[in-house]
Amino acid sequence: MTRWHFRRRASESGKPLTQSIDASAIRREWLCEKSESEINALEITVDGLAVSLGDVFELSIASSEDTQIVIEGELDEVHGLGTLHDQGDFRIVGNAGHGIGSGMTGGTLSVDGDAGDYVGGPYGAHKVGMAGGVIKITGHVGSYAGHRMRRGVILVHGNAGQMLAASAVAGTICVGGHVGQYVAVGMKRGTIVLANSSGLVNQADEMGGTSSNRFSPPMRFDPAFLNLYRDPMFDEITLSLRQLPVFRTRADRTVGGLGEVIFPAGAELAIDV
Amino acid sequence: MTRWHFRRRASESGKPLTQSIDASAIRREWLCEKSESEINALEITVDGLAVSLGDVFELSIASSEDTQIVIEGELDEVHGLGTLHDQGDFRIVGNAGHGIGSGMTGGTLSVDGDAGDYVGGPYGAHKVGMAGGVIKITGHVGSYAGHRMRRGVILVHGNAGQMLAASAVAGTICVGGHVGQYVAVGMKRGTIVLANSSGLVNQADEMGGTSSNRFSPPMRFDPAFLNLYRDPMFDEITLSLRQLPVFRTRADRTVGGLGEVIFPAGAELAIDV
Amino acid sequence: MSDGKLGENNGDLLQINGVRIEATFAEAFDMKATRIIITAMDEIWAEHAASAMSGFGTSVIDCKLEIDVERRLFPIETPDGRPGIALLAFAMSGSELEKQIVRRAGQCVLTCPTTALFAGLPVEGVPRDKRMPLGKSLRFFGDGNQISKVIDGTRYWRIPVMDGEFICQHEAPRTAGIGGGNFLLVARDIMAASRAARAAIGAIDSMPDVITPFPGGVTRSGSKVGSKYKSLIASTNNEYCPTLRGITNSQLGEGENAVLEIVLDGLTFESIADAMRRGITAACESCGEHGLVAVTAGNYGGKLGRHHFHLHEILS
Amino acid sequence: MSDGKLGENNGDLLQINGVRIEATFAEAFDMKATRIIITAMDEIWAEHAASAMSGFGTSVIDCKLEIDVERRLFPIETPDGRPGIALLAFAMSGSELEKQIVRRAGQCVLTCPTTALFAGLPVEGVPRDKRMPLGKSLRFFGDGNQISKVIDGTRYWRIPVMDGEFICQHEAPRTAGIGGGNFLLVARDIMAASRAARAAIGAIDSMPDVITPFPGGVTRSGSKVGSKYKSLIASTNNEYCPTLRGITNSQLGEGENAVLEIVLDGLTFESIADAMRRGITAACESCGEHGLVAVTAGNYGGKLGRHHFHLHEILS
Repeated sequence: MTRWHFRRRASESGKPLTQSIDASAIRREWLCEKSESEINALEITVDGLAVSLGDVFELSIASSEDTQIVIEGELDEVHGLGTLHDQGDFRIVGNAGHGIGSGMTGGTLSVDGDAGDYVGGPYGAHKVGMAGGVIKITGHVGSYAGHRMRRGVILVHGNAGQMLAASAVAGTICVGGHVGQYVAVGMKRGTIVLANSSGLVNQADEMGGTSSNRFSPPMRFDPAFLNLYRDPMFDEITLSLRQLPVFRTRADRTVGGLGEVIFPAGAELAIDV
Repeated sequence: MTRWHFRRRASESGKPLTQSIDASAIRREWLCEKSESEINALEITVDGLAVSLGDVFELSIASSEDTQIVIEGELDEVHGLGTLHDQGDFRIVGNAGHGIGSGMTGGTLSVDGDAGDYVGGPYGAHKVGMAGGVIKITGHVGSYAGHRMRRGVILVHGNAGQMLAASAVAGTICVGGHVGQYVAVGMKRGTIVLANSSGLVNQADEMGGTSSNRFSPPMRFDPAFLNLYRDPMFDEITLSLRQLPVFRTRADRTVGGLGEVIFPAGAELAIDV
Repeated sequence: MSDGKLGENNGDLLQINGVRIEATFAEAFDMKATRIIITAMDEIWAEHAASAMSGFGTSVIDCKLEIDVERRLFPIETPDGRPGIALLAFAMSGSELEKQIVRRAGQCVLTCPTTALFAGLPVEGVPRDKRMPLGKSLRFFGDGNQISKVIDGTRYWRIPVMDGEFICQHEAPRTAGIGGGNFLLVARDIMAASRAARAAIGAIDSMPDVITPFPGGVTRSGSKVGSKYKSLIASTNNEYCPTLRGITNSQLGEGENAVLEIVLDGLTFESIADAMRRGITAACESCGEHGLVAVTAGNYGGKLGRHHFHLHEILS
Repeated sequence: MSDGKLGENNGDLLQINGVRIEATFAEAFDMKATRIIITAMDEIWAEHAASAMSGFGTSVIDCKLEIDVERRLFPIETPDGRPGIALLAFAMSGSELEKQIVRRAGQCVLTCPTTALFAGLPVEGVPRDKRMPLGKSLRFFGDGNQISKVIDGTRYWRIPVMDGEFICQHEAPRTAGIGGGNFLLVARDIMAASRAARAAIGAIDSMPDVITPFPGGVTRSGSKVGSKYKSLIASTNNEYCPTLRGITNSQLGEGENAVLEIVLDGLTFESIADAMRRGITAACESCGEHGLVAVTAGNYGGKLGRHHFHLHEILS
């Protein structure tokens, strides 16, 4: 199989690296059928202008045991990486921009760094987000991670921003750090695993108060099914759930949602249980 | 229920006690419906002449927990006792004559002493012998015990004469002592249990020789079903079968019979096995 | 709250060792039942046969038969004086009971080295139409070489097999039985529920005339009648599923996170009531301080089964 | 006669520890097979479920399914890291296998506290028509509240039950299997036959890819095809019934008074051959001096089953 390695050039034609790049065209399925020169000639959008891929990224192709796409370099403003990814490894070394893994259906998308908003969200004007595969992020993610997610797994080692799993219809999202406001808004089905309950505790007013009926009352829960996940990163993130009493709440009840948010008791809560 | 007790009178009208008496008319079913005087008036045959039962036996009737018929006294020449016995105890105290238990169908017939020929045989001109119940004899029996036997059990603590189980079609005969010649002649089905194998060893020429093919070659056999018999007398008689290796032969093979003769190895034989 | 061993019943409030006993009842049904006895050369073969015979016999819904070991028998208690095991079996009809017992005996006892098979209820006096075939059917395996023996009025078959003779009683009586006695153990967590259930089964195990046919005597798949799927006649009992609290109606309160059920079939009302009392008492006494919160029972409002086991009556 | 451990084959004469090995073969048939894995909170619940699941599963004749424990699994070997038990099941057709497994799983695993149910063969790459439903059918018990999870490409169901969630893999692959491998232990008496059979089963028990579905792994009701009774498709194997010597044809000689048979079902020819070798060797080595006389095997002249296990080849 093949390994495509893209290294972002230090500068493109002397311009500064602050441009916004739409890299959603870099797809395994497409790369497979193209020669090196055809790939380099691929037009991508940089700050709204069509630019040849080869001008932005330095490509090297090698044979490999697995299908691999590796993107390296300054990627903060490179958006849409891993869009519609379907099989094999898509590896981002560095902080990625928005919309990574949009409409992804299979394989693994990993980010060695942070990622922006809309991780695993819908592609373009589609109604549903990620439909398969695994996204693994060692750092933090922005808002709307797992937006409209339908299937697959998103692992976030760090924090997640606001609107996590908004309007999700299935799938699993696992966050090791804190989460921002509006978790599970409009969530229909699917699973959010939070290794750290403080994000939810901050939303305590929503958890039984009158301002929101988004969540059902949290109940003790034995998350036995988590044992089926064999990813070492998953194990690492969910360590606290093996050590503390675990609770579950169903969301978003305001839309009749049966999604679930699973989280460990805080230490002070654990004493009571 | 009722207990009929018949004691043979010391003498009948001054005659000596060597007469031959046919006592086959003394039957539970008949006694049940009769008064004491009717019973005493029953005609039985003594030396070919009709005599009233009351002249030969002294009757006493009592109420009892079980149905019981007891016959006591000098009974060596009293024949046909227990004929067609069907339920309850028929108890003979003393040596009985021939044909006891003829055509018996149920209940228990016990002899506290010896019995003559044709124990449990057919009644009158009938083709099949005993069809049920248990006959228990503490002493010896004559020839043709179990003749044409169809069902039931005959236990003989002592020896049995010739032609044991001749033409038997089923049933179980168990003999604690020796057996005479011609065991199982014409036997179709049924079981003979011999606690003492010397009778059969005396017929060794028949057991594999050329003079007779009545028996199949004896084979080691686990007589597990004997454990189902719970009669203490049975246990006592068959003790040797629990202590020695047991063999079985099928008979009478000359008539295609599938009867079985079960016996323990002699001590000298046991060493080899 | 009581520290004592006996339940204290103040009106509707009954507790045993701090465990709340609900003022409700178990509803049970008429079934057909029989007892069979398997004996063997030693306990090991007897256990193998009994285990095969009683497997896949948890519920009549799909097993057709509810069957389990009733108790182990000493040699002196068995018809042939060998080590034995008594099993009780229950079915919805006499004909189904008959069919299943013969089928299972043919596959699990006839096949098992050294075993013999007997009726475990007295045959004498039982009318012919209340007797089910054992050897009466199985004898044909002997292909004409089987031997019948009537001993003390009871017919047995000796069927030639490779290890000698398979001894099998001709018939076994069937009798009236009661199925579906039950109680539910409501606990803080599955660990406590499991411990309480095992204590209950430990107390019931050796009791005569009653079995607990689910795996290990216990079930966790309590069901309600009906389902949103039309082809299903029963589905999960939402009200006792801890994971459905908050989204469907629930009987479970705060801190009631795991429920296990003991289902009992018995030959008599008394045997089931006795077993329920002993089982519940054992569970409460051993786990009242360790997470067992409440004991309740399952019923259908009393309309479907005519046998009602009221917990407060049984335990008073 | 050999004192050595290895068989000495002089033409048609092979002996192991003085035990005659007949120059014959076992004839086995194609079947459909699957492996399932039951896990639980602890070994006890797993054993209860496996025991229920594998009961009444000795022979396809009347059980429809031959099923038994394959081996116990360490937690590290199971999909959810809990103690587990692998079972192998065999049936005459894929559809029968499917039907029986779902039915039994619903009655014996879904019901059993703390258990989970998984496929024991890899699903990936198995075409859809070679997969049988597990959770795919059982999920409906959840009455709409079941939750599906696809993890590493495999679908699981989380079905709400009273002790939490019953976790059940969506599908299990079925594969080709072989049923009816066998060998017969011919002994001086039932004591010796029983001892030899237990030694054989002891050696086979932990072997992968093979089961011995009869009670305790052993049967004594060897059968021949047909019967004098027309409705019976099989009846006792006269030639190996010690009590029929002298009245019907017999394969048993002087001093050969008890025979027990080990029947083996396996996923591969090699697994059955291996198990036969180990089982026979263990029986001969432990009982050659204690009454085991010969080892033989059952076949139908080679015409009915395409898998032939020649004893002399297996043991050479």
